[in-house]
Amino acid sequence: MDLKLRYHGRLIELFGKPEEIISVRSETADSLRKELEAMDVRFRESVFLLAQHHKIITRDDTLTAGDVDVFPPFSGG
Amino acid sequence: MDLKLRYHGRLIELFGKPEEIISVRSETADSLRKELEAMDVRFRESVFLLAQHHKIITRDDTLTAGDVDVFPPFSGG
Amino acid sequence: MKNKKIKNIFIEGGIPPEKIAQSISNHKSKTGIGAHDIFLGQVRADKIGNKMVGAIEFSAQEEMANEVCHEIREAVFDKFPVNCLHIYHSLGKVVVGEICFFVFVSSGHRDEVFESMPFLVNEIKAKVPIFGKEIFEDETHQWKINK
Amino acid sequence: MKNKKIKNIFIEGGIPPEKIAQSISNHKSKTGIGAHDIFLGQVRADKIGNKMVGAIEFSAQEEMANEVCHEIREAVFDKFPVNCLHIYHSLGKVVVGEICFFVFVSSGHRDEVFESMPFLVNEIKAKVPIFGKEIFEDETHQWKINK
Repeated sequence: MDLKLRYHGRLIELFGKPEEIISVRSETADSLRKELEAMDVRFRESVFLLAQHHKIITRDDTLTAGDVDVFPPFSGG
Repeated sequence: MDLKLRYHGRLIELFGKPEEIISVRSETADSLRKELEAMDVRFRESVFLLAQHHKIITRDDTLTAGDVDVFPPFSGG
Repeated sequence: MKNKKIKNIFIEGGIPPEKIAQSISNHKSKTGIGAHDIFLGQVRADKIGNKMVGAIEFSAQEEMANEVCHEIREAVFDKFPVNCLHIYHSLGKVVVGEICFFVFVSSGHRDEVFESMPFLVNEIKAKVPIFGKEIFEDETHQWKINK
Repeated sequence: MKNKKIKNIFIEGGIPPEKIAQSISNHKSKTGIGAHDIFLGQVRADKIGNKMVGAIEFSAQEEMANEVCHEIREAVFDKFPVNCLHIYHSLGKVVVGEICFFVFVSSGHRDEVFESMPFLVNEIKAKVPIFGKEIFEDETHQWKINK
């Protein structure tokens, strides 16, 4: 399915763009993480969180086509 | 020795005056407490603290002639 | 930082929010500070029996109160790595909804302010000779007792 | 009290002390409140190597941040008997000495605000998608990492 990865914070700098559309085979959060790490060394070397529909997704959480937020560690406050 | 008792808070109301000069035999905080309680039922029926020179005095603390603050429980804040 | 000078904590009447804003502004140049914690006591409309508190009138042994606050301040500086510390308390009448107590602690990081603030407020309540008279709306009163 | 409406926590640039004063004033009519606790984050002039932080530039996933703050707020209301609770955070550039984070908790008595405030601040730091970029005085930068 097609996902629009939306980068935040230092990840915008790291990838040199705020977002990109990619096509993936994954259907869960964990398999997407692995697919991204296999795709690009920058994912393997970064700590990142994934979110869809304004919720952090992990493990077996189901992916849906559309926007995925890709977050570096939070540093508000 | 002569002491000027300076009442505070509800004790001003209870004794009907802000201060009074009394002559006592006591030489320590604890004996003053007992002397006051023997002198007036209002002392026996009240919780009170004694202070001299801006310090709470208790037990064997030595009394000196002059001002003694007589405090009800503190209720600031 | 430690300071030998004994400050006057008392303010006549309710403490205006503008004073709190001014106090925050005064810390702008202290660039080692990362966290502030401000505690405010506000006069509550407590219902006692069928009467409602309308104001509290505060009195104090002012000189002793200022000295005890100075000692508490020194104790907090010894115990916690805080940068700045301010204490203000009302004297006289403060009506319901107004601020009567203002404590301000600043430090590099949040843990230090969260640890020192409850200690500081509890010390002040326990050791400073201040007395509150709760005045009901019908002008009768009772003497405040701290929990 | 609980509120279904999702509020916007973000303020462009540093949070002015006057806004904090206004927020305190707004609680005057809430006469069940006896204790307020205000936590403020201030931008610190950290020295990293031989460079000094001059400002932090904040960005966020704003919609998600507002929703997560709403959930944190509901959780605090469930867990602690607090009357009122407000969260504000800066977006964009905030220079050293300015306030970038403002959390306000009010309750009947002090114990509840002292217990709920550290929980609330830690939840926000851990769960809200906000990102700080520390800008040095020479215009280079590094990404802020929360301890």
